[in-house]
Amino acid sequence: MTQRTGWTRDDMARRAAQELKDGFYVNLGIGIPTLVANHIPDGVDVTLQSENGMLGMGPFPYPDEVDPDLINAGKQTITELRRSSYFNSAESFAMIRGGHIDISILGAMEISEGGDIANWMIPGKMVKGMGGAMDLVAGVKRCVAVMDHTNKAGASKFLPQCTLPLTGRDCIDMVITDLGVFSRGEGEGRFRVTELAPGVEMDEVKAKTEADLRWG
Amino acid sequence: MTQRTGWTRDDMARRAAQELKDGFYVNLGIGIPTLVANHIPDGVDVTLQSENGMLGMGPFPYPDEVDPDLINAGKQTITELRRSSYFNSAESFAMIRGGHIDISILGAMEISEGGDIANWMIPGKMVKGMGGAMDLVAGVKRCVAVMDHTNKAGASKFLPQCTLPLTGRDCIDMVITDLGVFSRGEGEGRFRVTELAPGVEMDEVKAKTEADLRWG
Amino acid sequence: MGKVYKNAADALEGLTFDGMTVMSGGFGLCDIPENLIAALRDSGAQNITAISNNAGVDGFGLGLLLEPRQIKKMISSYVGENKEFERQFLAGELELEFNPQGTMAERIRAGGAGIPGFYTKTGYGTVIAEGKPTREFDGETYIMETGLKADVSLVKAWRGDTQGNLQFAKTARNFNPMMATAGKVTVVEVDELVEVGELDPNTIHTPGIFVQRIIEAKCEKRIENMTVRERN
Amino acid sequence: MGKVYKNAADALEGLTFDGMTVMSGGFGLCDIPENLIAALRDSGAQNITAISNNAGVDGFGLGLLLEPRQIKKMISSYVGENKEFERQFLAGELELEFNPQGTMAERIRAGGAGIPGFYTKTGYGTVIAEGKPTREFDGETYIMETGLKADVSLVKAWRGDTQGNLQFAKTARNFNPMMATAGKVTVVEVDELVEVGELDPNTIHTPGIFVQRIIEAKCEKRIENMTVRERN
Repeated sequence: MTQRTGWTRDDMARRAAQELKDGFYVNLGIGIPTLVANHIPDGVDVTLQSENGMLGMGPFPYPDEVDPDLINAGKQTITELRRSSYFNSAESFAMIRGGHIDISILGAMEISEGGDIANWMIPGKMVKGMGGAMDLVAGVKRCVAVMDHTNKAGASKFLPQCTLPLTGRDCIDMVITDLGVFSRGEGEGRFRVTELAPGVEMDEVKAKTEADLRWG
Repeated sequence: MTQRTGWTRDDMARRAAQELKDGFYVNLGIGIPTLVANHIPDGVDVTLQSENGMLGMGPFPYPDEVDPDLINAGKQTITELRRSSYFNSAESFAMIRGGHIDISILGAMEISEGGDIANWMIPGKMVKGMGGAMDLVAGVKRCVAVMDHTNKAGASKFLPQCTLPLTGRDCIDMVITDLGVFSRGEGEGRFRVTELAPGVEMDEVKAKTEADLRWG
Repeated sequence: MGKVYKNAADALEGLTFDGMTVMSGGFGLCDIPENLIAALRDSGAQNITAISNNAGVDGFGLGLLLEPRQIKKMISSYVGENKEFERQFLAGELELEFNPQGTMAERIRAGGAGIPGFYTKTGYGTVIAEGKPTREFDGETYIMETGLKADVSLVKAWRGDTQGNLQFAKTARNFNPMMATAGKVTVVEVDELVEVGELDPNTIHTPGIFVQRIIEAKCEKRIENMTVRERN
Repeated sequence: MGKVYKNAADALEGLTFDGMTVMSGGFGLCDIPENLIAALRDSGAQNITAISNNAGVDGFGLGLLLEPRQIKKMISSYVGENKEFERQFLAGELELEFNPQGTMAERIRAGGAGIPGFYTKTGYGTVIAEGKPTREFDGETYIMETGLKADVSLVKAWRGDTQGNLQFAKTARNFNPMMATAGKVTVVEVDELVEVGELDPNTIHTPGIFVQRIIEAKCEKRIENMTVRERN
């Protein structure tokens, strides 16, 4: 194996954090997206939503601050901030479904060239459920998916069509992988390559991408 | 004019109050139904709902207690009780529509033999609107209508079909008029005469009722 | 990104236009956004569609917008405490769409919650059902109602913090919280503007995510129907 | 007509039966009605349909009902922190209906609010939409979801008064308030039972009208995923 070029998980999280604008209300999925909270640019003040019923999610608690009544959607213990508010799950998803969250950053197993996402089940394996993922991709104003560009076998995860059961159709606006950033604007069908990770050449991206992008 | 027999407005309210059972959550309409609160039997503890967003409506305030933030659905100043709770209009009508209110006592312009009620508009006159009346008759577990048996011209208000635009269809379980009480059970189509007001004979009821009741 | 504005005129700057749809909170005259309504009048916006449970009284509340004929259409559940309203309506100068109060509350909630339609029994068999799709569930017929949204929602709250977290007092809550969720832009006037952290996170009725602009303003708080009992 | 019961077994007396549908509040292990779930297991009711966002863990929460095989079907959004669940599911002994979490929350709210159906974009184009009616609104397709109700709802609250008015703590609110509205009978366990009048009427999350029975009970309050940072 050759030496790895491109972005690490932390780099991808840092790049995703650049999509956050001052004043945004933000929902972060589990995995790499959770790391985004560590990379919010200076001068950008965002409010994190946790879909189990909280706005203004704070950092993990110190050991003596742990409160069993205060967890995030990943069931991790967290803390509150001065700005925090709590609400029930129906209100929380009314917020999500109603388009009030500015951006969702979430992990993906596969993304299609038309912006479909699959990230909740692998047929034949025990399925844990979609949790709030289907609601988030259907409702949030802008959805950014973060994933490795290929699977462990080297096969592209950016595909003409998803092979896994979908989480949502035509809902992803930006894809951030270890190779770069892929975007499409409102009403644009396909993604463009808008950024390459350091040391990554366009040829490598082309070779590792089955999806038909707007390469021009 | 002969001397009036039958029930006064206050008598009708007193009779309606007999329908309240201990522990009931109750919505009272304006007019005669408002008087029901004065006649709740001893030992019967009910909680009054006001559809603008309150459970546990208390009596009118003393002059020095008046609070502009505390009104009932008739926009009258009221007071709170130790048991009171406040909520928004969507929650209030979720309560009503979801069948959580045990009984609604409301005024009527016309009742049909099939349990339809008209109480919100007279064509050709300025119409103020239905307010919460349509929601109440459609949602509350049991609806009791209180009205004069005839209009000022002596014509029956208890009719085969309502002539005025309906507030709700097939939703009234009991009618209390100045002449007596008319009931129908769950699934029964028509009303029976279940009680006559003092001094009222069945013949008078028959003469003043156009609706086809189960007279037997 | 500050949400706090100086006054009502300032808070509506750039938001008003002819043909706009406005939601206005309150029940009767109880905690209506008095100052914002007056500023909307002063903006001169015409042909407004106003969604509000009631239409104010002459010279107060939405009555302020009726006199200069700025309202084209009202969506309400109960009106007519207002002579000018009646005159315009009877003269055919004002469109009026009655909604059952609970249907209206739910339509506004649905609009804010991304629900374009829902079924209710309310109004089945009445004029309200005319022209609306119906569907049977468990042998009973329900009518479909749609979600409502607004270009701007005007909301009155008791206390709010600089992030837009709101609390309402007693029955002054009414339509205000749902309307806050259903406006493309929601502008709030509060009796008391406080610093972030002064409101208990457990007791916030409207989270700040729904609020784009907020002012502190003195309210007249008229009482429509003063009813008292005597001390004996 | 008192709503206060001595203990969990007492509070479920007469409410449990084979084939019943039960809603159970909480998110993960955060403020689930621990004592009521244990009493439901002890009741011996079989073939239960359980509506709950999660299915507990082995030996705790709804896991208690899985081991003696009392659950026939689960309606959930996320499961599988639970080996016995996985075993029964893979062996075809347990039916499982996945709902997107927001759809599930809204279905329960709708059930309690007398709304038999509503439209949502969530799940459109996925397996979740299969067999469900669709409808277009403004050129976009939405799927219809139905309201959910239960024979009994089991709810966990922080504080409750003797009239059943409830307050929830922080993120322990989650599904509990909607479930309280959707049960034919709603039974609540609270950390703290107080006298009527001790809770501020402005800060009640669930009005007592939705609560038929209430107990005070000690909760273990397990933490599923303890995550801390170091003091530096």
